Amino acid sequence: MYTQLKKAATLSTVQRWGRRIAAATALAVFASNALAQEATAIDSGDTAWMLTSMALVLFMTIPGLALFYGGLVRTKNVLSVLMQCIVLTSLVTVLWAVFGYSLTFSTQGMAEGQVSLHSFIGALDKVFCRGITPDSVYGSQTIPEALFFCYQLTFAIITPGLVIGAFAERMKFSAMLWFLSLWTILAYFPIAHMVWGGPGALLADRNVLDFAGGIVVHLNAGIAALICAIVLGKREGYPTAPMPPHSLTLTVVGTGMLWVGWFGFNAGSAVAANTTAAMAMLATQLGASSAAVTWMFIEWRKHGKPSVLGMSTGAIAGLATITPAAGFVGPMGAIAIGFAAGVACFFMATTVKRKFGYDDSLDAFGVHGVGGALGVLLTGFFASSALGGYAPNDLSMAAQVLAQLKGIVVTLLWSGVVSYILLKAIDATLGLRVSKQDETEGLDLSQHDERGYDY
Amino acid sequence: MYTQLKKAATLSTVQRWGRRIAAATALAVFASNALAQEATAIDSGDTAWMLTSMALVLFMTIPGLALFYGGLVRTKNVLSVLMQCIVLTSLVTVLWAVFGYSLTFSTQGMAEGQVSLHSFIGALDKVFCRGITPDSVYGSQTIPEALFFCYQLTFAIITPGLVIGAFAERMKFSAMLWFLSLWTILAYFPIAHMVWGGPGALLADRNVLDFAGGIVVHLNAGIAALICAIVLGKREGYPTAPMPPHSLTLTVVGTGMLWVGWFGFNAGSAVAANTTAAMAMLATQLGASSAAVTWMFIEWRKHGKPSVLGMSTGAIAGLATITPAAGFVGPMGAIAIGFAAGVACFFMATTVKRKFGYDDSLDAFGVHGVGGALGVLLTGFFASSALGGYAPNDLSMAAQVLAQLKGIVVTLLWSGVVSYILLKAIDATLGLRVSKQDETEGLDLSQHDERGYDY
Amino acid sequence: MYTQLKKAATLSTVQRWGRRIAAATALAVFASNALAQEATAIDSGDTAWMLTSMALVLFMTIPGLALFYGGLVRTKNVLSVLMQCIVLTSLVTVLWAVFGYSLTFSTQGMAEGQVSLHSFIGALDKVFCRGITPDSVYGSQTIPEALFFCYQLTFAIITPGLVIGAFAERMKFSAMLWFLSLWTILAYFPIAHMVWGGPGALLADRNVLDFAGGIVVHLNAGIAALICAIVLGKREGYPTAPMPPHSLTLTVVGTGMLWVGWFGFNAGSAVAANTTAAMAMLATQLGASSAAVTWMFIEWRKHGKPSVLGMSTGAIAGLATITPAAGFVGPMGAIAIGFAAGVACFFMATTVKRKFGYDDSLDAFGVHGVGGALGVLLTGFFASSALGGYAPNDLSMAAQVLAQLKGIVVTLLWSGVVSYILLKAIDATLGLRVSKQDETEGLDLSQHDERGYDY
Amino acid sequence: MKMVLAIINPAKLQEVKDAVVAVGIKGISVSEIKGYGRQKGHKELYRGAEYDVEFLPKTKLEMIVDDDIVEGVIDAIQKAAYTGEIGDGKIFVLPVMEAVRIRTGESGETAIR
Amino acid sequence: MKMVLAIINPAKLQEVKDAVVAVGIKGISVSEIKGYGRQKGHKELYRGAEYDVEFLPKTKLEMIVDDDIVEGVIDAIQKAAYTGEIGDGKIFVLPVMEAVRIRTGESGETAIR
Amino acid sequence: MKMVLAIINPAKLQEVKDAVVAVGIKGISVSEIKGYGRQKGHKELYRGAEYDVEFLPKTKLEMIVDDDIVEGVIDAIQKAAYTGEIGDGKIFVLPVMEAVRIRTGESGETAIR
Ligand SMILES: Nc1ncnc2c1ncn2[C@@H]1O[C@H](COP(=O)(O)OP(=O)(O)O)[C@@H](O)[C@H]1O
Ligand SMILES: Nc1ncnc2c1ncn2[C@@H]1O[C@H](COP(=O)(O)OP(=O)(O)O)[C@@H](O)[C@H]1O
Ligand SMILES: Nc1ncnc2c1ncn2[C@@H]1O[C@H](COP(=O)(O)OP(=O)(O)O)[C@@H](O)[C@H]1O
Repeated sequence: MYTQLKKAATLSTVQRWGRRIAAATALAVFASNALAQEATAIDSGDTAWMLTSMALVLFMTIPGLALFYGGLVRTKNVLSVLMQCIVLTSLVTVLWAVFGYSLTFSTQGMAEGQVSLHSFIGALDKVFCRGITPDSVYGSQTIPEALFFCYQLTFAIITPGLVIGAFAERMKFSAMLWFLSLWTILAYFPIAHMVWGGPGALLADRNVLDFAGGIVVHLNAGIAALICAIVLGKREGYPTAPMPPHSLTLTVVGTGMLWVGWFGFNAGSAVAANTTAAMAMLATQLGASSAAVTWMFIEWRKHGKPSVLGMSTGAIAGLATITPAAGFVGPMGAIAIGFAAGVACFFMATTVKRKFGYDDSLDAFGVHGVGGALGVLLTGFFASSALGGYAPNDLSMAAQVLAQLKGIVVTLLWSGVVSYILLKAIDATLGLRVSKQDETEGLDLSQHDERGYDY
Repeated sequence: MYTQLKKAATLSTVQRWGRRIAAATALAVFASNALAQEATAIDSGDTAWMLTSMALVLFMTIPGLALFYGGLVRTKNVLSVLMQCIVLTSLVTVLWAVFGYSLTFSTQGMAEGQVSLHSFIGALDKVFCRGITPDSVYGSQTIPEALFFCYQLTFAIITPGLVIGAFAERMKFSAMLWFLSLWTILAYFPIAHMVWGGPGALLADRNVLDFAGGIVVHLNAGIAALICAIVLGKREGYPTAPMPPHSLTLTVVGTGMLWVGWFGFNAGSAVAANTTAAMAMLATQLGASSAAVTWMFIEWRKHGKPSVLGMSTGAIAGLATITPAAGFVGPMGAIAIGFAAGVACFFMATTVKRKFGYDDSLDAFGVHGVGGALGVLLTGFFASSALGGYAPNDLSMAAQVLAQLKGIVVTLLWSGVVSYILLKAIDATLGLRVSKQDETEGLDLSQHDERGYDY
Repeated sequence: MYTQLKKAATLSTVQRWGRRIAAATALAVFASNALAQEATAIDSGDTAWMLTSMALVLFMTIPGLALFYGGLVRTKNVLSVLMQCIVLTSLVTVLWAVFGYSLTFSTQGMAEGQVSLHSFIGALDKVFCRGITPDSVYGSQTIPEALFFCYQLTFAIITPGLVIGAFAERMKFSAMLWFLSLWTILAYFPIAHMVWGGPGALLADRNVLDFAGGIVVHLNAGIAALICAIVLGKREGYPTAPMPPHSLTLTVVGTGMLWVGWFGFNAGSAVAANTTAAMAMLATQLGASSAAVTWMFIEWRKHGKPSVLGMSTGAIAGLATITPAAGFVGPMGAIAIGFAAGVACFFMATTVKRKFGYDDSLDAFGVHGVGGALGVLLTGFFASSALGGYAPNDLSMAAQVLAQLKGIVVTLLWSGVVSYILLKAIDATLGLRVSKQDETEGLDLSQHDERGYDY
Repeated sequence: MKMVLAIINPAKLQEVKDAVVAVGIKGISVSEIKGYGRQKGHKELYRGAEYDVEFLPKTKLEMIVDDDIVEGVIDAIQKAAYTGEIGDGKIFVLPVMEAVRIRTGESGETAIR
Repeated sequence: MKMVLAIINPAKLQEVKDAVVAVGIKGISVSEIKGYGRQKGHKELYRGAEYDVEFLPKTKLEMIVDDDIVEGVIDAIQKAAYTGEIGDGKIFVLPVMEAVRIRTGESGETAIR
Repeated sequence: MKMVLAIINPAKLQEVKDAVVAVGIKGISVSEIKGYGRQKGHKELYRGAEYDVEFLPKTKLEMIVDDDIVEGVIDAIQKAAYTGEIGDGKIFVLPVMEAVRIRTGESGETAIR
């Protein structure tokens, strides 16, 4: 859901006038939001695509991410990963309904250019879904507010889900639940508000471009993952004891589901079934493919054989990196971004992680942290019309890249600090890690009294 | 497809006039159906969403339900469950095309308030898909009749699918095929007609509200499941011999697919991409999440550890219970219904089943029967505007609850009796259960000469 | 994407005038394509359905086909099949963006009735996605060109994917990559252009009807599969050594995903959310179901027990056979086509293959080759209004069947010869098969240094 | 000391375990095996490819026991595993020269008491 | 009675079974094992994490036979399992003191005839 | 020749293998088993159905060794597999009468050197 909410005049026959005028009117309409909200009509086509996108993005978490991460851990921990994905889906939904939606998307007391409390976090005028009725349309968009609520909810679900990869196989279920709930409240809601809160939001006012969540989802989760990996420390026996994935088949199936669901993630962020959605789909497919192919050929030359896990990870890295740029870049820009993702994330996940020695078990930081940051930065370059981009604001390439850097730094600091404090606090009270025995027996039995398989 | 077929005037700008007038005009237009059917235009957005919903609901059966149930049975029976889901998908499609659609949705010879044969079952004017051409629009809706045919078909497929859970691991394939085909004809078609047949249908005329199939699908299948569990008797060695799920991983993947597909089931029942669909999606997500969270916390306190199977079952119970209420209740009503589902189905599946001793192997009655009935009842309460609901008819809460009770009782009797008679008849002719040896060897080998895995 | 691109006047209230006039105007508008392209408006509903269809068809390859084929091979080769599906998804995307789309759908220098180079292959005016901008609409359709690009890409991805089944478990990864890339360029692009290239394309001008890819995808891949099976020769130990599927569960899950995704494949080929899409969905569901039921009953009688693999294969055969006819035939025609598919493909895959002795490991030719050809032929019969069909051109049944035969023969020759030459060339340079040791050790380890499972 | 090696039907594991524990067995090692014997195998059919599977799933128990309770253990197993159908399985006895408990280093009979 | 314990390549199971049945074996117990020996293992690579896998899949056959056909059985296995590559496997013979057929209670040589 | 049969915790396989190779073992056969013993099992709960699982995953090693290094091997295993917790496992020694290397037909001690 990119920065300036834009009303695409889909039915007008004269489109080549270009999008500048459309962007200007959107601002006007939006600004008047506080006043009497003139109910624009629901567009059944836009609503149909957004209903589908909501289902596609939820599909990315259950069972997409659950399978991707589930296949990578050992047999004795598969259920712990699946459980984390389902409990997040349910718990974040409740948090979102009670106050999450309000904190993220309330626009009360916000005015463009003015920094106030509400530049960081939304007001509480929409708690308990107040104002979400069959007649409420979302802002200047053409979809019901209830649908926008559900669509954005699926973003709030998958972001903590991505963090799971960093502390897999060794974190207490209770500690995980406390950490990820509080992290969602103190890191996800504020950063999502700052980037997507519209005029008056801290990063939105500073022209940060994040079409579908490069900052809000991937960088945000990636930095939290790094902090988790460091604070929790290594798994027993890492890196000497062999810990191969218990089922690469599941991981590849998860990759397929994430890839297909990602069209709802990126093309859905156009909040309409229009050409922006089509261009975002195109960029997503090209970005993912070029990253996967790049990773494969690098690995083929360096190691001698291309690997399935490598190609899958490359595809996910490409998807994460193209996310902030999806609706703003042209096809060739997308291929370039994908290539960069393939190279950067390959070295990140294979060599850098080993050198530094931290145990980011399933490479959540290596893929989503690095991929997200790289994508956000490259968006600054490839969104400019000079490189075939379609940036909605008229900044020079340098100014845009600078704005992107601001977004990256603010997120690294905010999410990093929040994660560190929460982890230390929970460690002091509950204790983060399971006992050595429980870790050896496996989290499935020690945390849930269940086994994944009984063939 | 809720009771009174409603034509949402999507493109009108003045929506706040409220839906009363829309409901009135729909009746008028619909009543004139028998006369010259004034072809309303197809709306491409509504058609897009209903095309997607059809795919989503079929996805719930193959491979969603197949995985959910398949993971719960033992390794030697996994293929028998998968086979039952595929054979139902194919066979019910043929039955539906030959006469099923006509028996369920023909409106010939029906008039509001008049009880006739056609209050119970439709006429035969649409057998062999007669009248389904590229130009035929469904009633006053905005989608092609061919699409409505396919969408409703997917409901007729999953309903017998849910019954499979009750007699898993011990029923002859031939007996299962005969029972579920005849049951679909003698129980599903009539009850679907009585609830969704429009004016002149028995339960529709008595103001029974069932937005997406609480009665027609879940209660209907649930009571049949209970009768099956009792008539077929227990599995060899139940409950002493350990029969843990052979792959909880598959069950959780199935849960994810059912949850995502359920948006096509509930939000698709608005038969349009409008605000009703959006509100139904919101209620579905909130209902499922609050039920899953409720089940988890109850289990955590009672047993000491939250379980993955528990949370997954809680989510499915929530989805089944919110189904009849999806388009009629507000967000907070949905959370309340989900909470009730979590509590009721938890005790049903864990303690009540043990106390009574019947072997409803995969808890089809415990989850869908009890959940369905509870949801239908609660719809009477939470649909009223007093509790933030959007009921399309203007009954007092008491009158509506009474109507709901009528619906429940009629379904329990009709489906229960039909199931009992069919089971006894088939037992007398074919024999319901496989031999003791075949059951020990497993249905995959004894019924299909195949093994699920050969690692 | 059937032969004559048709602009369905969706919003007109007077539809019963019939489609002849619509077909005529489409031709006129289309013919003027070369001239100034009068930008028709994007329809949000059509765009929504095509965005969804793109995701559904990609879902058919990853993870649908990967699971279907993956489950059928032995444990030591599961990852090689998954890898082939992912590498094709990525590589074909890059080929498509660089020149594939242009070679297939460029209409430069083409005029109806004139045979020129461009009757066989498109010009290079759209290489590197030139002309694909947020404003470019696809021809006379109502969807953005970027979306048409992505949708057709998914067809170019799954076609080589189907060929994998023929040489599974014994082909070098490098040889496979060279063969399928070159085959996509030299066989898929030309044949897709000849059938779907619009006026001036060789087979389009000869009235060949192929609604969603019976020729372009299934026959094309099927004949290539046969040639591969013969040129590569049998697997070590075939047919004496037992090679049961390593996980039929995965295969059935893949069948479900292929079946659900196929609605995007067939109903998406209407390139709009209109009644044609609805009729195509109806025909697809009826065709698949009648084929699956037919296969089951034949096997039940011949062998004594119905098999899960049999029913799944029957469903896929039905889907492949209905593909060319989907938008042109009525419901009863679809059931007939499905019945024919069930019979033909049953005997093809079970007895004919054994008699001829070639090792088409996963029956790619038996199901897609035979099914495709049969479907294309039967389309000639059942598309005519005499048998309740809706053929867009006004040929007599005999003339149409003759046209279909032309399409089949051209494809058999073109794809067969291209496959043979490529295989022989690659065999001479790289060598097609892995060594005997590598084949015994399994492709997962020998080609990728990975194992599918580590339970 | 002797090793009692029993091959039984998988469904009988629970019963046999209870029976041998009742006669004094302290430890058992169980493994899933595939058995070939008088018991006929079964046919499997995959899309025209028919296989006769001659190896059937069985369960193997290995128990190192004191000499004095060997006969009691054999008898207990024989009774518990009996169904009267072909394929009930076999019991074998092999000599064991030494036993050591890793945790304590104890050896000989005490290692298995 | 003797227990012939053979460790062979999994691909050779069918051939070895036919060979020993031909020389009079009535029952075999087969289990999937992982073998370490002279045969070199293989490398596996998972996203930068490289493992040397030294245990290779092998198949273990256990057959209790009459003393008089032990040599014949060993010879049959050796010929059937032979490929000439390192890792073809080993055959061991252990003494068996008693045998009982659970179905009939027969013991001694008759239990395995 | 003797067969050293060791039952250890799965996590200890790598250490035990290195230890025995160090004292001259040339080949090992490893199999995954389920062990019952003094070590308490665990509870499993599936939607109200509670099971006490008494068989725990263990790893069984079988090594045929020359008589002269048997004591060394037992000692090496005992040290490497030791954790001090109940369930560390057992080591047993059985007599082996013959050994044959399939690849070369060598028999006796040379077959396992
Ligand atoms: N001589 C033997 N050596 C090893 N295992 C044997 C032997 N005979 C039988 N078995 C095992 O015992 C199982 C049952 O034996 P079988 O001959 O089928 O029935 P029964 O023991 O009732 O005669 C076989 O599946 C096989 O695993
Ligand atoms: N001393 C031994 N004790 C038990 N099993 C052994 C022994 N030596 C070899 N094996 C088994 O035999 C298999 C093959 O032995 P290996 O030394 O690799 O080749 P070869 O037998 O041709 O010399 C090994 O994988 C292992 O399972
Ligand atoms: N008498 C026995 N025969 C065969 N295996 C045994 C015997 N006793 C113990 N085991 C195996 O050793 C494992 C550990 O033994 P256990 O009694 O639990 O602990 P400890 O060896 O420390 O006393 C058991 O799980 C079982 O697999």
